[in-house]
Amino acid sequence: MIELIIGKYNYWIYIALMMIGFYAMIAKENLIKKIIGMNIFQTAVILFYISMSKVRGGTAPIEWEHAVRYENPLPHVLMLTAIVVSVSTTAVALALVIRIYKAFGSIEEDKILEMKGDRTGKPPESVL
Amino acid sequence: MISAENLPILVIIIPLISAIITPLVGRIHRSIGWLVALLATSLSFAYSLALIRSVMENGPISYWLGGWEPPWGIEYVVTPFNGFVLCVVSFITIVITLYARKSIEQDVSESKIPFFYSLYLLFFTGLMGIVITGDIFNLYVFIEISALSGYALVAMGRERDALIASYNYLILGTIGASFIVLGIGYLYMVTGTLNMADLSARLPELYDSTTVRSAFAFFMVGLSLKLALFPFHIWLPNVYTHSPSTVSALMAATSTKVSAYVLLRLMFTVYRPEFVLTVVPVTKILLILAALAIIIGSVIALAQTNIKRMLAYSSVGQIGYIILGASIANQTSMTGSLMHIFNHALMKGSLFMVVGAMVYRTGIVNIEDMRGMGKKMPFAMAAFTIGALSMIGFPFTVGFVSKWYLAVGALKADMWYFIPIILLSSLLTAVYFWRIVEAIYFREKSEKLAGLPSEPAEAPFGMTATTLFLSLLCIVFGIAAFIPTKVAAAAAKLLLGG
Amino acid sequence: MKEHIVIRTVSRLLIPFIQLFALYVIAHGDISPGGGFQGGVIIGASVILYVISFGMEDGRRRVSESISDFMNSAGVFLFAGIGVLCILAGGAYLEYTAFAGKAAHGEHAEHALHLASHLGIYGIEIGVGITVAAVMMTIFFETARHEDD
Amino acid sequence: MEIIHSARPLYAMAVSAVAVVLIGFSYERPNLREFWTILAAVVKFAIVMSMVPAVLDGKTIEYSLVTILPGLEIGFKVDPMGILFAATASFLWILTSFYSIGYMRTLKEHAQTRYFMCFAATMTATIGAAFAANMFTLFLFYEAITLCTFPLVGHKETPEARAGARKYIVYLLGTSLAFQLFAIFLTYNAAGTLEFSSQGILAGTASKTMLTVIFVLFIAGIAKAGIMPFHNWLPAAMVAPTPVSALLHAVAVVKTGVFSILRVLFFVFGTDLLVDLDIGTAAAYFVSFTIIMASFVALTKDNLKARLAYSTVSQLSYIVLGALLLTPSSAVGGIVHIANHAFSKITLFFCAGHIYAAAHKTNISQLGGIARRMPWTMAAFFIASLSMIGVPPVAGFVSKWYLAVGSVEALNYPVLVVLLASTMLNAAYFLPITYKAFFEREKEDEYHHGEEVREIPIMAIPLVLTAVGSVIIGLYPDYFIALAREVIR
Amino acid sequence: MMEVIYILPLLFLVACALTAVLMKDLLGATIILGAYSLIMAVVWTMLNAVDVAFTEASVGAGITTVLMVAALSRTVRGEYEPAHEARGWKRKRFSITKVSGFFVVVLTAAAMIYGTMDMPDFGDPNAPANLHVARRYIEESRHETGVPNFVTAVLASYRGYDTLGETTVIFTAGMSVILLLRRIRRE
Repeated sequence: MIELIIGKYNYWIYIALMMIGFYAMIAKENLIKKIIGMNIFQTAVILFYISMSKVRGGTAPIEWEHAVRYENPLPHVLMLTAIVVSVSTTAVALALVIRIYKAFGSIEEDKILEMKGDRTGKPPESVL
Repeated sequence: MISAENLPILVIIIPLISAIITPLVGRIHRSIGWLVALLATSLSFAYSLALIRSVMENGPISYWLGGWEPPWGIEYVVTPFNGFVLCVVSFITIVITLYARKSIEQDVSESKIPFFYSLYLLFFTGLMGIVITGDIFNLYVFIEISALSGYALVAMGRERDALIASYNYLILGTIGASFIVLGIGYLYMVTGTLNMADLSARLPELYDSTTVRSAFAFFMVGLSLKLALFPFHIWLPNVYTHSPSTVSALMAATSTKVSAYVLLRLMFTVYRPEFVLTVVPVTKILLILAALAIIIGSVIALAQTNIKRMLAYSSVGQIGYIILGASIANQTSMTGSLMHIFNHALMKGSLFMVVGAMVYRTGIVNIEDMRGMGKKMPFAMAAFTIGALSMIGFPFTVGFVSKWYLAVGALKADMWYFIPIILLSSLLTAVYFWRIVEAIYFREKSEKLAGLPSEPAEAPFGMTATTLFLSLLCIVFGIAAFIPTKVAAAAAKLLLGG
Repeated sequence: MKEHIVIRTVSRLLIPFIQLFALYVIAHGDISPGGGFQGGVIIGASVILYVISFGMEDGRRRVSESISDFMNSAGVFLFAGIGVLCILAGGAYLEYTAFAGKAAHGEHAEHALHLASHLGIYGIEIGVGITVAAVMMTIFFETARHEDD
Repeated sequence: MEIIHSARPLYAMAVSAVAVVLIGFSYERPNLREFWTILAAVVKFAIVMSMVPAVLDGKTIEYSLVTILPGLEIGFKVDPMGILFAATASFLWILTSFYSIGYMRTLKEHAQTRYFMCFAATMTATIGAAFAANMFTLFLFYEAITLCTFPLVGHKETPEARAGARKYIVYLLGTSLAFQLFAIFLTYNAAGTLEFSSQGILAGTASKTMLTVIFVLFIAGIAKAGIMPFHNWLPAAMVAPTPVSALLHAVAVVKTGVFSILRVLFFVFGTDLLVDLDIGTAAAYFVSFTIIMASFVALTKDNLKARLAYSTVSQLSYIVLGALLLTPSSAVGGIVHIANHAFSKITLFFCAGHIYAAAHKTNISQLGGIARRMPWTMAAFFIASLSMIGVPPVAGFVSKWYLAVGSVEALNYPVLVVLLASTMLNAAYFLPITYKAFFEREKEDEYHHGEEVREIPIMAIPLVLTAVGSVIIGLYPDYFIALAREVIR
Repeated sequence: MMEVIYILPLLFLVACALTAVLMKDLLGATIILGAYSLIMAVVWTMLNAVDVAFTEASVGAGITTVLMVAALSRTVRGEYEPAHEARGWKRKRFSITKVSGFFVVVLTAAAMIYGTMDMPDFGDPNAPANLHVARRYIEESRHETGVPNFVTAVLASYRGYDTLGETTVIFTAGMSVILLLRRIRRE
């Protein structure tokens, strides 16, 4: 049991982080908070991949004459993509939040849901 | 030069490059963006057809990107299974592109139209990339391309509620995608590979590993979110209701289908059929979920007053059909499931296009206001009637073909109890579509309609013609069902490891 | 913020160096950490820094909307185009070694292949850099825009 | 048995399909439009009749149109039973066309183009059902008939019409989707084919329980046959214009229902299997219940069309009963009754429509003395009601005779009692009408406008012809009986 | 000892994440998120993932924070307190979201912990992930592509197509933001 906990402590941390982010994404009412949660969530996944790439006694995956072992380069490559995806999603989400704030005057989900279907508001395009 | 062996990449790269140049060339004249989109989707469809023909004759095609042999590099694989989906997606997209031209002018301001078409093409590229790839991480990348472009497309809806729909779609879509990437990580961790064929070869000895199993659970949850399988469907009704008509049609006809494809691909070709059937009998859970989706989707659809929302809930039910056929997992039901991917794309595509045409001309989205519409827009409503009959599963329409396969498949598997479910949902579908058909033709015009000029007024030619075309295809392929069935049956055989 | 002379001066001094560093990062992606993406982000960040210290209008004067729009597309186009060139040169998509042509089988085969490979990799890194930089600017410009401008 | 491959059944179908298009395009010229209707009706009858000699020679005409999926084929096969039904329906269509024109023009109905288009479309589907070579094709046309007649039932577009039409579609579409389709799935799964065969296709393919389930599902799924408790759509459909009630709800639609049941009984199950299963008798009692109950309900109806509707419900069950008794004579009686009932019932409906068009009367209690103003009509009505009761020499007698003989052959005396009782009931609800029309005095205040009530030739002639027709088949039944014997041979 | 030093930033990460999620002031939460990213970059550097750390530092800590601050400047800064405004059933619904969210999270965490049981130990050089494809990249990439940075070799050559996809994702984001936020040109 102890080995299980010690041997994989990186993984436990990533699970904890991921759950914090996940919780914020589904249970927070504030739209920006959801985005913050989303960032934590996605970074946690990246942490998982990077932990996986770690090799005991390894060095950075750049050719080096003294190197005994290298870290696994593949997860690094994959996670570069994941970071890009993360920032892209964040950007789009923020753009949406700005539009929502203009259209509804709020970024609180429950307040917005109350207003939903109320067609008296200005159409979103016209406020730009 | 550009020879036949490069077909798999051309299918993807032509729309991709078109998407890249659209924002630039689109500025020259407002219809150029559309022309580029049309050209790209047409070429992509032509190449997909060439691919499927070659695959049916000569067997699967593997394309090594960068010239690296898999599993070192990324591989594109074309089999009857994904060739079929490629053709379906690209074909429907051409039709919707033709339709989009006028429709989108109402939803998107003129200076943004090139950007719209760029995202439209990116969405399409993403879907095609998802389908054709044989590498599991590449799959994720393309899922993100289509998802990101999808969010923006949905937000283009006319009402401000579209923004909320898009935002929720984004959050749930990201959760789904993150689960998928997590699953990929788990699989990579225990196998060391990302190539699907390689994974499939290495996984069987690891079936007992908790890592492999929980990876599977993550895939299921992630894809169910993308697929809007009950009870993960919550984002779908809002998205379909508030998107621009073109986008609703496109999404309903293609994106959930592609997600269903991915689910099947993972269940049956990355994991093997024996894993999902015996080792961890997920198909049992999926059967229940599918049955619930079919019934609950239909029941909720019954209660809707907004036509787009009704169609959306009906989609929730129809997705259940696809999953049902796949989970029964015999040759017949699997064929039915694959046929339903195609058939439902035709039916739902045409129905959403009808609604789009109606919104374009009259602005009506409430079922109550559709009374007497048959006199106002006779052609569009004819298309609606055909689509409705097809959804009900009337013989001579595509809807019947898939129901036939699903029912016979269920009987062959000794699961006769799914037939009452299928039939009950047909009945419910009949009720919620028929009340509209009746209102369209046999009731005096609604107040809203009476306020408009009384002479018949169809949507612009491009919209009406494509809508009618698609709905006529519902009949054509209801009769000539043997053409797509041949491919679907080959694909089903492949999936079940035969 | 426009009034802060210190910030303005420091930025004016720093930005060329930041951009130079970015170019270094892009160019040396093959031997050290970094590459097109990181370099692109740094270029984008330098422009953002400029905008923060000199204001949106000034920023837009330096990098106009049409330029950033053009760069958005140009970078990916370069990337995807290199892939197509590989096909035209007789290889698979993004198979850079196709550029080596006949030399791939000659005396200095490995050298030729490495050269072709480097050529392709530089090409795509530059493509990535351009797009990333442009998109970062675009996103910032669009997100930070205020009602009054 | 010799098989001829010919597209003639397809042509017989297609004639009216082409007419649908032509009628649709000539909506601005009523005369041309009606010309197409009549032309199509005549041509269709000619094509159907041209196939009769071959069929009487014991040949079958087959034509396979398209194979949708392996096992799902749209195919046509002309056999005696099919031709009997097709000939009856297509002949009556000619008369109904004239009658319709008179009816629609006299009443200046709206949406006449839609009316004639749907009418022609329904006839296409009816002929398709008559010539269907397999259960799938039959199901297809069965459903198509429901759809094509829906606009006809809801023709008036009033709230009642809509309610009636809704009931119509709910019953017919609902039962066929829920039960018939289910039965077809089960049949296909068990037998591996849906092709009709004179020996039946289900024998020995599944357990007895399963076969019984299939049987019950089929009977419940074919609601067009009007067997209780799925009969309610028929009275509801009486909101349609009378020619529709006449041709469709006395001939095409309901006969497609009983025709489908006969097809299922003889060609899917096969007589031997039914005897084996031993469900014929139970089902026969079940059907007998419909015969008696419907007659009782008919007694209580004052609305003429409603009474005719319940009479139809009752009479349809004769046909099913004949088949279920599983004796040669009863089967002949049942099959012949398809034609006999068609001629008589269409006459009755024609009369009802004529009375409505000419005198604007719908209820029996208003009919006092009307025979003096409309003698031909009421004479035809009298003849047709004799046929319903089963008095010689009118057509109904022939079928009832065979049914009675069959029930004796089957040693099934309760059924005999049912037949006798229903005859009494038929008499009880038909004869008073005639009595009222001929012998009672008309009430003065009935004719409030003081307008002259006269018979309208274009409507009167067809109904006289059908009445005469029913006498002729009553006198010379051999032709139909020969066909019926071919069926069960 | 080394491991303890390493564990500290990990715990700090958790603390930052919790604070960012719980903090009411959105601007503060954003800044803490930036700090979180920066620490994350440090952790990755310690794990020798230099390329990724570099990217995270510039993107996560830099660009994302800037973008969020920019977005906040156009919306509102604080998260409002539902307790003051919502009464009765609305209040209840609010807590239902939290409770059900909590259960979903616990369920997911359970699945993850279950999945972690059979994972190779952290840093195991003989883990399958390091043996199959990755080994070949390390051994052959210099020879095959001539690039000493393995990450670049894989990124640009072996999996160059993924990178095209990645660039496309960025491009898509750019197009999306333009479509969503760009002001309509008045002609």
